[in-house]
Amino acid sequence: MGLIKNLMLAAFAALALGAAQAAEPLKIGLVLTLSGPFAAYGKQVEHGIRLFLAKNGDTIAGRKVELVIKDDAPGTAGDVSKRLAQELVVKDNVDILAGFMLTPSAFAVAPVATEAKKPMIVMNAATSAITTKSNYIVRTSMTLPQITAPLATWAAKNGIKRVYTIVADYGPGHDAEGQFKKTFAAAGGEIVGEVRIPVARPDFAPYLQKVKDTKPDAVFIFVPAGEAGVAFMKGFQEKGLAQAGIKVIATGDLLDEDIIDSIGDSALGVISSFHYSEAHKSAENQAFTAAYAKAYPKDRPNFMAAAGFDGMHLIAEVLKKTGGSADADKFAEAAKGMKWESPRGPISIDPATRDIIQTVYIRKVTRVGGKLQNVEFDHLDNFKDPGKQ
Amino acid sequence: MAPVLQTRNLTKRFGGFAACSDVSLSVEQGARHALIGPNGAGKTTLINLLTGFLEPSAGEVLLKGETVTRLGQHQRVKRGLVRTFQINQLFAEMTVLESVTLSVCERLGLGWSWWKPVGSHGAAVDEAAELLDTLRLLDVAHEKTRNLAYGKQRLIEIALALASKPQVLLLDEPAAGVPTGESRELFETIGRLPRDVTILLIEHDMNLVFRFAERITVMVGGAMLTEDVPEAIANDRRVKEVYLGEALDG
Amino acid sequence: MTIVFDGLASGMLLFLISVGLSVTLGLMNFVNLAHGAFAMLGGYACVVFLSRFGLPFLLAAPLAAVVAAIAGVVLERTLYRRLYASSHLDQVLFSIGLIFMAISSAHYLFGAQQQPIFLPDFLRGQINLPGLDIGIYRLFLIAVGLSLAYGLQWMVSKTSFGAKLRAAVDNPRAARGLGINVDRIFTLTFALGSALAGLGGALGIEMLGLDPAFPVKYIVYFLIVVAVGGSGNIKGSLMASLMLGLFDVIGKYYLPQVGAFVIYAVMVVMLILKPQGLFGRMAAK
Amino acid sequence: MAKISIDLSPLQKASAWKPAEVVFWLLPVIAFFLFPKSLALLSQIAITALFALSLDLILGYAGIISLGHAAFFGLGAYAAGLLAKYGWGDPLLGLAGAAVLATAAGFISSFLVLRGSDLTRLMVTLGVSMMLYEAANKATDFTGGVDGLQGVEMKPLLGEFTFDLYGKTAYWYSLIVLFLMFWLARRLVQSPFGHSLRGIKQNVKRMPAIGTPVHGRLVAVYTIGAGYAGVAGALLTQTTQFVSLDVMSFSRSAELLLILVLGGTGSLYGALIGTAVFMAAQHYLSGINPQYWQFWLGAALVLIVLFARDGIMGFLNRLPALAAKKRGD
Repeated sequence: MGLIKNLMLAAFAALALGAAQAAEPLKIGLVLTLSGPFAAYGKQVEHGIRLFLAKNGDTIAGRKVELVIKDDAPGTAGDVSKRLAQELVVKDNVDILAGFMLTPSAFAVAPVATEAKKPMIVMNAATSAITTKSNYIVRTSMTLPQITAPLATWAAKNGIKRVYTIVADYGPGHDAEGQFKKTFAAAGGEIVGEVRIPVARPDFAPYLQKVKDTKPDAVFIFVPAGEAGVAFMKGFQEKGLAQAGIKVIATGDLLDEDIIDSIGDSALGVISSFHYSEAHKSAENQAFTAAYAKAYPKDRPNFMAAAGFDGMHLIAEVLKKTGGSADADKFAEAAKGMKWESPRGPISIDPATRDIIQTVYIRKVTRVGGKLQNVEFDHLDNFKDPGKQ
Repeated sequence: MAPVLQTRNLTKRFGGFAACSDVSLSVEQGARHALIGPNGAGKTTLINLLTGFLEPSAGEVLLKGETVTRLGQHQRVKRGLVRTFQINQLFAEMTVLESVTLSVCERLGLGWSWWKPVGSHGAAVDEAAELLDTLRLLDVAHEKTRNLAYGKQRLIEIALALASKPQVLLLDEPAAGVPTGESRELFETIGRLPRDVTILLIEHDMNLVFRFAERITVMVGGAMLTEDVPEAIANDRRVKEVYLGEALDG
Repeated sequence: MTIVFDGLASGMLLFLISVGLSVTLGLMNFVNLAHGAFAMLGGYACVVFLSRFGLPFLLAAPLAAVVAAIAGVVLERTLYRRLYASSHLDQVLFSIGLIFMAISSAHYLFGAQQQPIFLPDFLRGQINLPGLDIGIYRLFLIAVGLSLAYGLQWMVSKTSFGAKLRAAVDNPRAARGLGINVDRIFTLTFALGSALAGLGGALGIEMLGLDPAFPVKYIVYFLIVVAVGGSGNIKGSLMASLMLGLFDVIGKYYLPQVGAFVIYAVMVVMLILKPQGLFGRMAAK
Repeated sequence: MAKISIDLSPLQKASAWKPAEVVFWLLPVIAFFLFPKSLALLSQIAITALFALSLDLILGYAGIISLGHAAFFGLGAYAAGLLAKYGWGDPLLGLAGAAVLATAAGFISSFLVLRGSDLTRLMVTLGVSMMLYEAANKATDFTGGVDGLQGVEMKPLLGEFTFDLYGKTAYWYSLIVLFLMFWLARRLVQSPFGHSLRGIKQNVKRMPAIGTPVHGRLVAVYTIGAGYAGVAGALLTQTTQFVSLDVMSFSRSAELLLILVLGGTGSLYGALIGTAVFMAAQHYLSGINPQYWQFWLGAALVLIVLFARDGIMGFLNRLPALAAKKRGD
């Protein structure tokens, strides 16, 4: 049994290594989705993390950073994510758990963080309730209500009275639908129809036909970043909804930089709300996008890369504050209220919920220097997740 | 004596083609009854109808005076109506003893028993071994079926049926493909079966048929042509014509 | 009305992608679950032709079919033919293995993201009639689908290739005896099946998208079409595809809550009532 | 009765525990001490092994092809999860509940599945599992949908052992359940009932002719297999305290098929060894190169089908012969 022998050797090697290294490295266990349908998510977050380390050096508060990466493909199997997290804690002795692309993964791992007393940095999963599942969770991505509410307000103010909502049928989708309805109704708008569509393989034609027949002013759409967005925009264009005077308003997932080129020109003019755009104008973002283009010329940075980048930033800053300690209670305490300038703009960690507070931008797809970009034209500063109020 | 196996107007149509039409056959208790006829006469179809392998389009099958037309194959076996196949239907990966024990267990009603291993059902194994002994298969009891010579396999085909303790045994060309010397031996084995087993035999080799059978039914084109004792059949002009016709065709 | 048109169009797309499977499964009795991998290959080939070589779409799509056919021939010659005599289970396992390899290769070569595809202008947009909006690309799909269905039906039933194919399938040994080159017939048929998959994949990008997970995502749909239509029956596949497309689209229009459940239920019920498929070939032997 | 001179011991010995088997079952015990930090993985290997065992019963022994076996795994997982969520957090009770539900589902669906040819079965099992998947997906309030079922809180096992982070309780619990179920399965396949299943697989045409109610036997084994899968699903829920929709997915069914074929169908140990090798390889390979381990998995599968159809068990069984041949040279 060569395999067992190898495993044993590896185990001994790990033990020996652990003993030899006196200056304790900072081990960060990353649970990322790197294969399967959501492989692009893990890729982007990993890019963000590596860019931060490349820029700021791989030593944090005197401790050398070691990344231990686990692929929790398909990303929707909580049991896999949980097992990997358990292994990271028990076997790899990581100090910090980070990553978590999709809601099931974050939900499943939350009890591990609590029990093992490890800080858990959520770098993508966006269901509002995630941070309530463990006191050690800090989020550097976003929540759906946070992104959705400003859009609903903006829409109501800008002549959109009747809206049809389409959301993917899972946690974040429910969050987005609920928040949009609430905020939009409060601002005097009317929801004329709503539909929840499957997360996998949506064919939008029938839903869009129904939208067209209902004749709203706009259709609000939330789908997880990726193929669904492409399919929606194709359908939207093909069905001629724009010609029928129906606008698209969406969370930025629809138009993230990873896929906007696949959508093509039909994306032009679409209004969305989001927390990050490659086209955000700031020195931080210019440095970030330039470094990204250099390191990963085949890809474009998107909000997930930014969340990974900021997640590492958070870890670095917190450890500076705690003097290198990654103790979960100290970590969570130190993270509360932390503020910094991210590529996406100013962000901070809500002391009450450990969730992110950030500026939400209203953007419009425009061609900038040959590339389709989400150009920001309005913003709502320091916006908290309304999903937890 | 009442017939132990009987059919009434048994008919099987495949589309427009009647493979078996209006057959009313009677087999007496303890008979050594042969079913002959040229290729395509419907003999195997008849066996398939008798055993429930096929469902008849019309007509009835009676076993010991009771209708079994609607019963499944395994239920007819339970009532003592057992067959062998023209082409071996064996358990290639089992040993000979395992195969026969399987059949014995099924007859003893142990088929659903799931707790004790087969080897611990002593009575069943003993009975299987005994049967192998009578068929002179004991020396290959632990060989895998697929490793055996064809002649031996043909014997296992019969052993599997005998393990069900048939009251009526339907043998579908038991000697098919077996070399002459061995087929004689095979028929001697069949001949030694006790008289309380009624035998209905399909066979092409007329020498074997006339040596073995006490009564012969001739089928042609899916229907019964005639039925009589061997001597009468041998002299029947119509039977000669049928076989002559076949000989000319072939 | 529009909804019916859309249903027919998405059914036709389903037909385009599945008919190749109907050919390999029905005519060659090979359960090639990796059918979607050939479709994916066609899709990627089409994207490469379009974006790297700048070929027009109407040329790129048939070329994609050729690429898939060549891949089909190579794989048939080297691997598939070893399994013609194997059990269905072995064929299933083998083709699942191929799927995995195809997915990883696509991932390696093209990355995980969706591939963009841009149709020429004359295939975009809509014709608006009172009460009926006709998507031009959908109309195009219906036209292609119908002509393919007609062409295939004609080829199988009227040409000498078709006759030889049917002979080779029903009784390879006898066909060999008649001097038919059975091996070559099978290779050609497999190439045909792969080409159809490739074409379907190329034409399907617009509506189904294209990423490495493609072969798994739609596998169930291909199988449904073949199962309901009756394998090896081109007309059956067409009817089944159209029916499923209609059911699916109309179901989503009126009962979005129920989702994909309808399709699976239809399939199971169909299979139970008619195990041979709606238009199954009568047992030929 | 005449005494027959035949050695019946080969048949009787077949059911005795062999030394190699004892050694085999000592391995997981040794593994506990050798890899105390990999218990989470080891428990999931034990659970998946039980799941593979359930498929082996129906596919390996009775020859029923299924592409939707995850349906029962998923039912068991949700049953255990929901029981625990609504206050019946006792693990053994959950296990029993899951077993009952999955068994019942297996019994009912067997009548749909056991019709028709292999291909039809393939499609119907797939269809039934996809329907269940969709149902679980849509019943968000009940199952949590794609987000997974949360709030599964397990009581300590036997009121004594809590499920700890290191996975000690989880490991022993999974392992013991696996062993007991294996032991049962072992008895089952060696009994006359088990032999009749092998008979059905080897020659389905003959079985009715020796008096076997084939359909009844298949219904029985399909039902049992479903129950086994349900227990495996329940174990997964209880040891991870979470249910994701993925438990019912097509990929889980397909992966299981791979595992079983890798190990070798129709031998209980094949299912166990296949699982261990597959999951260890998955762990190891995806550790080296997470994106592309699938490629090698696919390649391995193609090679197995082409050249080593009887899997690892077949190879092990051929070893003595190969060794003898070598010595002979």
